Amino acid sequence: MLDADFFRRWMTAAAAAVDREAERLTALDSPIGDADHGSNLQRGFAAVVAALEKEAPATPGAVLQLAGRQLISTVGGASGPLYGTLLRRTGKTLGTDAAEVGEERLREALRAGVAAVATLGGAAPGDKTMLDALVPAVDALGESFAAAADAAERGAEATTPLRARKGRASYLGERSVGHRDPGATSAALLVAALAEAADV
Amino acid sequence: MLDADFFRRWMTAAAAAVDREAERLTALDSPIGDADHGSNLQRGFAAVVAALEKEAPATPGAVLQLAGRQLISTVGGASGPLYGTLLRRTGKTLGTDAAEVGEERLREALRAGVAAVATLGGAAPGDKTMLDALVPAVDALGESFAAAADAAERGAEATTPLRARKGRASYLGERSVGHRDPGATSAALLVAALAEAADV
Amino acid sequence: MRMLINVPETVVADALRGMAAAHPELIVDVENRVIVRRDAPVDGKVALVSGGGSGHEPLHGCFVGPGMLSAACPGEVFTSPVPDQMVRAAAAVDSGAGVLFVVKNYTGDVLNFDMAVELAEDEGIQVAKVLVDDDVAVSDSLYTAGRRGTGATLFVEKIAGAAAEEGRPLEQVESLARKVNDNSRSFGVALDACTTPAKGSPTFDLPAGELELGVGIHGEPGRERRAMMTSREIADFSVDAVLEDMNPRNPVLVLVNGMGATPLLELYGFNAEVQRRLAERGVPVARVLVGNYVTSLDMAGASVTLCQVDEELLRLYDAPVRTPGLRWGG
Amino acid sequence: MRMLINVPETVVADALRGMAAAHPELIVDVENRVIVRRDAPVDGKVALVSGGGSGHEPLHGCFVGPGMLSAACPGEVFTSPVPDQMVRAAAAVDSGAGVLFVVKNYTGDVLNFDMAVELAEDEGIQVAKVLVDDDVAVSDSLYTAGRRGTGATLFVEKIAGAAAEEGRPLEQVESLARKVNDNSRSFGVALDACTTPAKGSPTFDLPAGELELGVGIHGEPGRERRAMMTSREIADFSVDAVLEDMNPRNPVLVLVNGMGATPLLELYGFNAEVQRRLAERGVPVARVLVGNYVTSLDMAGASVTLCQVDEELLRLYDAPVRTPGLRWGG
Ligand SMILES: Nc1ncnc2c1ncn2[C@@H]1O[C@H](COP(=O)(O)OP(=O)(O)O)[C@@H](O)[C@H]1O
Ligand SMILES: Nc1ncnc2c1ncn2[C@@H]1O[C@H](COP(=O)(O)OP(=O)(O)O)[C@@H](O)[C@H]1O
Ligand SMILES: [Mg+2]
Ligand SMILES: [Mg+2]
Ligand SMILES: [Mg+2]
Ligand SMILES: [Mg+2]
Repeated sequence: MLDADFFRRWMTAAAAAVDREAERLTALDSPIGDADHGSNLQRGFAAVVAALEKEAPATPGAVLQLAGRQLISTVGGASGPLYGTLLRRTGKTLGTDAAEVGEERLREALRAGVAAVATLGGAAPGDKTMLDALVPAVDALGESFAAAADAAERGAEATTPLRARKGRASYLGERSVGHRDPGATSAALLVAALAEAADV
Repeated sequence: MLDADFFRRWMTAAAAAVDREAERLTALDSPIGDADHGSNLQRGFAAVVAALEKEAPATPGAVLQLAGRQLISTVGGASGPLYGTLLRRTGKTLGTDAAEVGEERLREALRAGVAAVATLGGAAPGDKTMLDALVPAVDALGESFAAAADAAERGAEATTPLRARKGRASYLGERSVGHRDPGATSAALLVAALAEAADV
Repeated sequence: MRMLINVPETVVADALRGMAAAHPELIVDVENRVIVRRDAPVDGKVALVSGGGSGHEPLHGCFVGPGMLSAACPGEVFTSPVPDQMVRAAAAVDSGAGVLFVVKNYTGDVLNFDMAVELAEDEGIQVAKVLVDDDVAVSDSLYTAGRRGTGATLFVEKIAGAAAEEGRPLEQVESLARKVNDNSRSFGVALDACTTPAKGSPTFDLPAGELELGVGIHGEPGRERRAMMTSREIADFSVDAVLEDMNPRNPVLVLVNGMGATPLLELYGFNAEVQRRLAERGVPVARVLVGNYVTSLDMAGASVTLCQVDEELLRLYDAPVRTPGLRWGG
Repeated sequence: MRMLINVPETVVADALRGMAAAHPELIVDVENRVIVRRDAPVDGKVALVSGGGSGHEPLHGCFVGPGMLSAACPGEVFTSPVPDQMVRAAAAVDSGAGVLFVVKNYTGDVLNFDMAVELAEDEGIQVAKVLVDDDVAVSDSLYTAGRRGTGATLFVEKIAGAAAEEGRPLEQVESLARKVNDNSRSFGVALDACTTPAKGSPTFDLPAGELELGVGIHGEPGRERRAMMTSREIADFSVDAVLEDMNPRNPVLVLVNGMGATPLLELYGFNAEVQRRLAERGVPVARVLVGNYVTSLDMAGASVTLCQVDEELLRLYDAPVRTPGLRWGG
């Protein structure tokens, strides 16, 4: 069973990963975007970690809802509302009562969160967005956290040959081909952080 | 004896030299100035040649006065009024009546022209200006045109170690040391063109 | 890094402090990142709120004032602001007559403003929204996020701002704003990339002797890279690109907009070529605005925006405006 | 060459054609290179004429209009105009009340304007002249051409322009202009060189991570090169340099001026630091103006100008002005 502490560890690990990879994310956002993805998420996850420390929410759902709200309030850009919605909807699906949740329940909640991202952004897999990492990750989650992380990473890598159809990269048309999507890359970091939290 | 034709040849040779060396003059004006000396003189001497063709003044004095007026009306910057005054005063000293002038008379007229430049700009030899080429050139003119050209060239070269006290280069203080003065360089071209006109 | 900054993290906050000192006629809330016209809310007046990533100044913050925006929400550099800012701005300027959000069509701006609409309505504020999407370099198709909002934003904010100042109700201000956007098209060219504080180096490498056609205002590359062109050729290309997408019979407002680092001297020269091309193409010109209005940090280049106007739109465009960035009339 | 131009030779003429199209309220004589306010000569009013090399826009051409200049004479890029232009301008705007030439202190400008004074007087026009020399980076000594004219030009033209608009006689307009100059000091910094059309490459090489302190507005290098500084440090250095040369007891006008390619976002941030330093140094501030006003093509950097004002100067500064580049009041 996964408790509030697990989800806090996830967020802390995500913040650390984003910190570590911020320059790379911004660099990826440069040829097909506006060179801010790394600093956007750095700012957001730092706020998440600070808020979690300050408010110490007691349940998994409360942790994720607070994290999602923080991302919405501090990131801006496309990724702020999208990642914010991902965590908030996942947390809402978990509810705020249960002190612990099972992996099966988390998988369902994440599926709902990813669906909310798709609805909000109107994107589908293959559009060269974070969904290209998130959707396969949720599918592989039935197997294991590590498998999900692998799937997300492979999904992110597979965005390179795609032509973007959503977000800023879509303005480039054919010129977006050959570049890895920054949001799919950060999504893979997020899933890897989940596996890291589970691995302790 | 030197006729109007001689002075027209001088101006044509000067225009050609300035055209040829325009980039170099602008480049010299870059570290210690504002990178326009070459294009300034190019514009000016092109106008001189065009005006001489159109108006075909009949005497040495008239040629130089027209040339000086053209420089004043088309060059701008520091060099426009200074070179314009040099030629205008030289021409005025020659007067507009004489169809031919001797070398001695030209030397005196040029001395008056150079003195007018010194008065107008308030500069003296050693201040790292066109005067560092013009003054020794007039002094050497008693010997020969070629000697004047040599003296001007040596004077221009000798501006390199000087610290500028007049014009734009003076703003740089010590940092003006080590750069050859663009105006002294163009003055040497002007004197060389005079020797060239005499050499035909 | 050749930037006049302290550290990238404080660029926006520093700028807001500097705006506060320069513009006593504005209330600049540095902490919450909201710029509000000092006399807001104005009784009975519809309020206009806009915002977007920073780095496009004078857009939007310097367009706050009588006759234009009621408030602006600056995000991080090239990053849409967050819903909290927009809700706070709406609450500060709403007189009860409602608020119009002017939103440039970028995924981030749209998502954040949409969230703000919901939140503001929860607080009992009547909100309408207009999307600006004038950039013909992007085709408005299933394969893109739709056309970007660029230079037309100025016309929308100016004209809708004048309508609001006249006391028109929200639906009218909204439909005028939409009409201005529908009547506007833009095309932009970059001669050099910009450098964002976060990245610290140019957002794209443009080899000497090449230029980017159809560029946006966020340092993103354009649709096409070509060998350097003259001002005349760029004007032909830009005007023709815009006219492929509109066919103005009425007179147009023309914005010849600098991207940031192109000298005004060059912009005026470019304007001469744009006007020549418009005349060749038979487009009647009502007004011409030349300058750095919708910028992209220190990007070199320019964009051309045309906005077809009828008598009413022209009257509203000419109406007095008093903001740090745009100012004319009574 | 990353310039939005046709060929270097036509840059100024092209810009003037573009200005003519954008500003019907001005008469732009492209051939003779004179920009005149459309209603000139204004009966009984002293006329203000300025000019200088192009590349500093909006200075001077965009400062022509009610409340500021009567006419401007643009030279080639960074090259003083020729006397013919100034005489033509003076003749076009003189109502009989006389003409004041506002001349930035550069050898070329001084020599050409001096010739113009003689020629204009020959034509029966009463002419006075004021030299602007505010740049503290240059010491005013026998070993220099004297201090350069930079940012203070805006204050001189604005305040003397307002005095002329009020109908003051030539001697008074002249002595006010001189007083504004005497009360003003500036200091400038470059983060990157500019590229002139004629040269086609940067006028000096600034290695990454260095800056030029005490730079002029013609692409000339500064007095000193240093390792890159923060906005805060540059503000301290610039304000302190200015205050070494003046000790304002009265309130000052502050111009935080962009050199051309520095984004407005950064300029506002720099202004925050300038204001902090002025407060630390106990200098009372009356007005703050932030923007690209006295530029140097696409140079990156900024300058700070302080002008100490009494009640009269402040009133004249605040008086209405209606030009393409500066516009406020009534
Ligand atoms: N409509 C969308 N649906 C899902 N993800 C999207 C969408 N638009 C953009 N993204 C993701 O957001 C990432 C960019 O995030 P970020 O750089 O922070 O925002 P912005 O594009 O506003 O600068 C993209 O790489 C992409 O993965
Ligand atoms: N006061 C002066 N007296 C004599 N020559 C001068 C003076 N000031 C400048 N010069 C000359 O003018 C040259 C610069 O000419 P130019 O570049 O055309 O004008 P500007 O400095 O106005 O750009 C200098 O190299 C110098 O030789
Ligand atoms: Mg981005
Ligand atoms: Mg020069
Ligand atoms: Mg962004
Ligand atoms: Mg010059």
